[in-house]
Amino acid sequence: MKARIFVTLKNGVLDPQGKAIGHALNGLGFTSVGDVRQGKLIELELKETDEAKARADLKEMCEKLLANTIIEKYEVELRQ
Amino acid sequence: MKARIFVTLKNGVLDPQGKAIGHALNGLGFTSVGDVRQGKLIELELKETDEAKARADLKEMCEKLLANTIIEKYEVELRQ
Amino acid sequence: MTATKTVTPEVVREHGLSEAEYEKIKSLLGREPNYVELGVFSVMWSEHCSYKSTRAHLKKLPTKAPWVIQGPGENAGIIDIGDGDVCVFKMESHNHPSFIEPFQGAATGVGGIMRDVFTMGARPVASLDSLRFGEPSHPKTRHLVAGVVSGIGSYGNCMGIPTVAGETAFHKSYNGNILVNAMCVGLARKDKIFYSAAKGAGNPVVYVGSKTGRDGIHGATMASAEFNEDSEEKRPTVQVGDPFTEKLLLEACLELMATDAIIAIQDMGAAGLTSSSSEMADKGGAGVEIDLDKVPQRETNLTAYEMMLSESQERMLMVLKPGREAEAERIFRKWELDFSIIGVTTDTHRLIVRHKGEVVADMPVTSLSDAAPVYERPFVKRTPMTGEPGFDASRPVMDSLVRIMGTPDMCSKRWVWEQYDYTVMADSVQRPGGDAAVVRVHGTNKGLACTTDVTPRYCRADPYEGAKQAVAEAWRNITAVGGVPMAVTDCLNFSNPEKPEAMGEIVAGIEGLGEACRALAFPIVSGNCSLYNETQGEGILPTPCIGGVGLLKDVNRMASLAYKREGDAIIVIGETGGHLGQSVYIREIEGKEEGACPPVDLALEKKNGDFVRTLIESGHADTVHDVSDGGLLVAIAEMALAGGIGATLRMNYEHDRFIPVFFGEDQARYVIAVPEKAADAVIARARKADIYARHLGYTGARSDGGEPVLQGVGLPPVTLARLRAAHERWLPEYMAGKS
Amino acid sequence: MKSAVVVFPASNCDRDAAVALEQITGTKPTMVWHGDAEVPKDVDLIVLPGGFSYGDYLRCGAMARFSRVMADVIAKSNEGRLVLGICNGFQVLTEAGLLPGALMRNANLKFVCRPVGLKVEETQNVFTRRYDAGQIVHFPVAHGEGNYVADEDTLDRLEGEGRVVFRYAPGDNPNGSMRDIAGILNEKRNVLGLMPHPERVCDPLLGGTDGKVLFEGLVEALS
Ligand SMILES: Nc1ncnc2c1ncn2[C@@H]1O[C@H](COP(=O)(O)OP(=O)(O)O)[C@@H](O)[C@H]1O
Ligand SMILES: [Mg+2]
Repeated sequence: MKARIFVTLKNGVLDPQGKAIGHALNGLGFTSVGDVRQGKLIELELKETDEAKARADLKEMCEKLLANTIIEKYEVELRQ
Repeated sequence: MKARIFVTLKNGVLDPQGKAIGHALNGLGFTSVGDVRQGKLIELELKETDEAKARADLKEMCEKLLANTIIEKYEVELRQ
Repeated sequence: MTATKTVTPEVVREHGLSEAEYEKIKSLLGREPNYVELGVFSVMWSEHCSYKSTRAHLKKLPTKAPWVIQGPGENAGIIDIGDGDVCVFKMESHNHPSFIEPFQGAATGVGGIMRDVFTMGARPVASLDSLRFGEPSHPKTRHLVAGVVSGIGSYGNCMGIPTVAGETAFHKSYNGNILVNAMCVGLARKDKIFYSAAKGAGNPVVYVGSKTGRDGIHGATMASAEFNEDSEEKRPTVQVGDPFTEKLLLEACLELMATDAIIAIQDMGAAGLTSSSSEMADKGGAGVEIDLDKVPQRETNLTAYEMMLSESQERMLMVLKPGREAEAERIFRKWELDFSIIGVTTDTHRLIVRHKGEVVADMPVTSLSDAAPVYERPFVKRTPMTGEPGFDASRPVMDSLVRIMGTPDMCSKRWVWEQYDYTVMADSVQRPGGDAAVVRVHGTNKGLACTTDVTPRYCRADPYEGAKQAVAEAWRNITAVGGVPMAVTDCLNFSNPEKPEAMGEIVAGIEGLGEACRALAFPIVSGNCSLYNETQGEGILPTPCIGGVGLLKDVNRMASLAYKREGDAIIVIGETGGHLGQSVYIREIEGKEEGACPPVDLALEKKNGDFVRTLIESGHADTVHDVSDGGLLVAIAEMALAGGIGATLRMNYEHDRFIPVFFGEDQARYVIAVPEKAADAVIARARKADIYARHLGYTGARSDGGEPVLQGVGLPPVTLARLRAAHERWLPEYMAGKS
Repeated sequence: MKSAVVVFPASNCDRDAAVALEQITGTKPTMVWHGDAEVPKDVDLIVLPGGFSYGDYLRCGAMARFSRVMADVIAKSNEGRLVLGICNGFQVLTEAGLLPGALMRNANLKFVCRPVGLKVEETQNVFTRRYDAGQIVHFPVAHGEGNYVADEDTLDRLEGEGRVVFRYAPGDNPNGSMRDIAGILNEKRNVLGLMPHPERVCDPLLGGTDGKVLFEGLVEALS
């Protein structure tokens, strides 16, 4: 199984990186670009075959390591 | 319109971060975790309403700024 | 791509080998090479690995002195710094990769040179970076500066090795071909030096570090080919650095080196496994057999060709004493690194490579080293540029000074060095911003003075004098902090050696280097050539970068450029003739790159420098700055800014002499500041030694409002605040896209 | 005073910390490998040094906090043993939950190395007792992710309880940290985390001795 995990900053947490990207895009002439946020994408392969177990594991991985839940939120996408 | 852009290292390009994350997850007991790759997730708001134009713009943004196409590839996801 | 891919004339050409070279390969092997062997020859015989254009000339360089323990030919040079300590250092270029991918290119450049140093048993203690970019207005420059600087920082900072000095300059000749030269300085004990000679047969050959992937295949041949439009397509060769793994590799290697299990060790740099295995065997007068199935692999289906040519980073090859494998393996496993016995040394003098049970390469090791081609390439020596450029004598001196202090080449490089951790290891006693950095030898009062220098515009005007000047300036920068200049590493960046004019620059440059190093007893112990720095037929300015290392007996007796007290006498040592040819002033204010470069009188350099150093060592001077780019007034202004203390100049020159006197770039000069009451004695001492010394004025001038200013007879006061704003503003604003 | 310095993979100020500790306490600290089960029992102070543990990959300190020895560091800190986290050590402490908040990428997105002015806000604790309250000292910073972030309630609490020990001097905040926070204490005041490096200013040749005072205060308190 393959999973994609999206780790992004919580709303309200300042994202200077996103802001800098937005600024640079506007500067390049992409004036329709509004708010930009940058996060992390973690792709992983899982040997697990049971989807429920995989989801539970992934949640735990995020809570424990992949996201710092003080400032970040996460989303998990499972692909067969 | 909202877009999500996934920027990941091309296949074969060394991903030291992904390697370290995989190692750490295995160490935490998540033994079913295989290969891990870390990439970037960029979320942006676009004032554009024409989807074709938005796609063309996003592609250009990726090529010009968001992805380093020497070592990275990208994928664009458009949401209404 | 397998060992069986046929070798056609087309394939030979793609590998950058000439017909004559191919014939030579056939005669060395006594048969046609197979595809793997062809790949191996192509990298080992590339300019980058074989020095085929420069070898004949490099032989003439002075490389010996009683304190030189290891000269060129090993991974790095080694000098004796007393008390059983040795200093190990080298500089190397990563120009082409950094142009293609600035962050990773520069980062892996730093990683590579660090491995060269710690493979010899030294702990790296300082890193330096000499950078040349295209003109600021070029569309790529800003992106390249940002990427290179953060790449260097990210690698060095993670390694925990302070980046303490360097150079950052701009010129249009580098628009399509930037220079990224990284130097690393390390410390070892004299009885714990490690070499790469794999002596003896039957010893295990061990691979440690990261796994092998398809990284940078043909990087070595890329660095030896001229750039053209489609080289931006040769992209898959970009390597990604992993400083985390390198830090573990450093600690693991040093831990194993504390035992006596290692016979030989060598990093896998350009041409990876191929060059490390063949060079170790060659130097040890041995042979080596390796089994590629044992090589730790990151990707599936790697071919023998790919594994032999891969430039994956953070890898080392070692030959161990038989029976010590388990002990070594335990250390590398502790540091979570790969460890694999991949072969054995033999007495056959052959490099034999096996893959999946078959021999995929079998060649004499000397065919890759001694038998590599050496070319006496034809060259013409261009006549040096001559003449004195004209200038407008009525221009206001202080306004010109302010302008010069804010130009891309002369402005403060704080934006760069603040991205480098220059304080880690807690021994950086002189930081970026001075003439040379000084790093204390850990646990002692000794110090290593380190600098990199070259003035490419001089080298273009006259490659011979320019190369001499580069050495002289490095020597002077070390002297200015109180160090005894000990030895040199170099990075000779030139353009296409197949063009007689460019080859002429190389030959004259090497001659100038040799001449200066001999005269100053400043031998060359390591170095690197980077040729073919050319884009669409346009070469870079000849840029023989010199990395100098000196020794301070006592870091408590160290000088720095900052004025330290108000009321000190400012004295110039060395005569000012007013040489404006090729000066910063003429370029920035008159808009011309003209005239002869300043000649270098090496005997005078030595005499004046030795005098200044004696003053520092004897505690008579703690404030010293050498005079280089920009001339006398720029030096005085830099000293004022560093100390936040102004100055008044009392010298009475004719008005129409102001510009040459203040902005001329005559060599062999230093500005010092000493307490007023000591000034006469210093000048008398100089006179007695037949050395030119002149009292220029005093430190400590202030405006009526109490603000520090720089002023002089006939020179209106300029506040340090205005000078500082000009000096500090340009680079951050440029990088923020504001100028 | 007995001390220990934890060595994580790619710690790189472990030696600097050890040199400063030995110079000031007169005793060599024990270097404790991250994979060890525990820190020696008789140690008064545990230092988590600066560096790039695990390459700073994923997030600074995120992986180091799962090192085997960290369980013991947490246990000992709960018993009241002193813990000092410098730079990467501070990041490890926040990731481990021993200190509140998080350290994010510097606001200008660049690594920064320079001396900064710090205001000593609090002296009612074992770490800064030898400083004067309100005193400005200078320590170098060298980090890419020192931007301290916490929610308003946490920040108010930290300030209200006198747990903000060091603040960047006005106009000298190098990383955009909230309320100019440079170093904080835990509730029990036995764990201090700070971004600037006191161990790099214990020698006049290295730009000052402002950092020495911190270690001298510890020696005095523990003797
Ligand atoms: N890329 C860089 N990295 C580190 N330090 C740098 C860099 N560029 C310039 N510097 C520092 O800025 C100061 C001025 O540089 P430069 O003008 O080249 O000195 P000099 O004229 O004495 O050779 C030196 O201390 C130098 O080490
Ligand atoms: Mg100088």
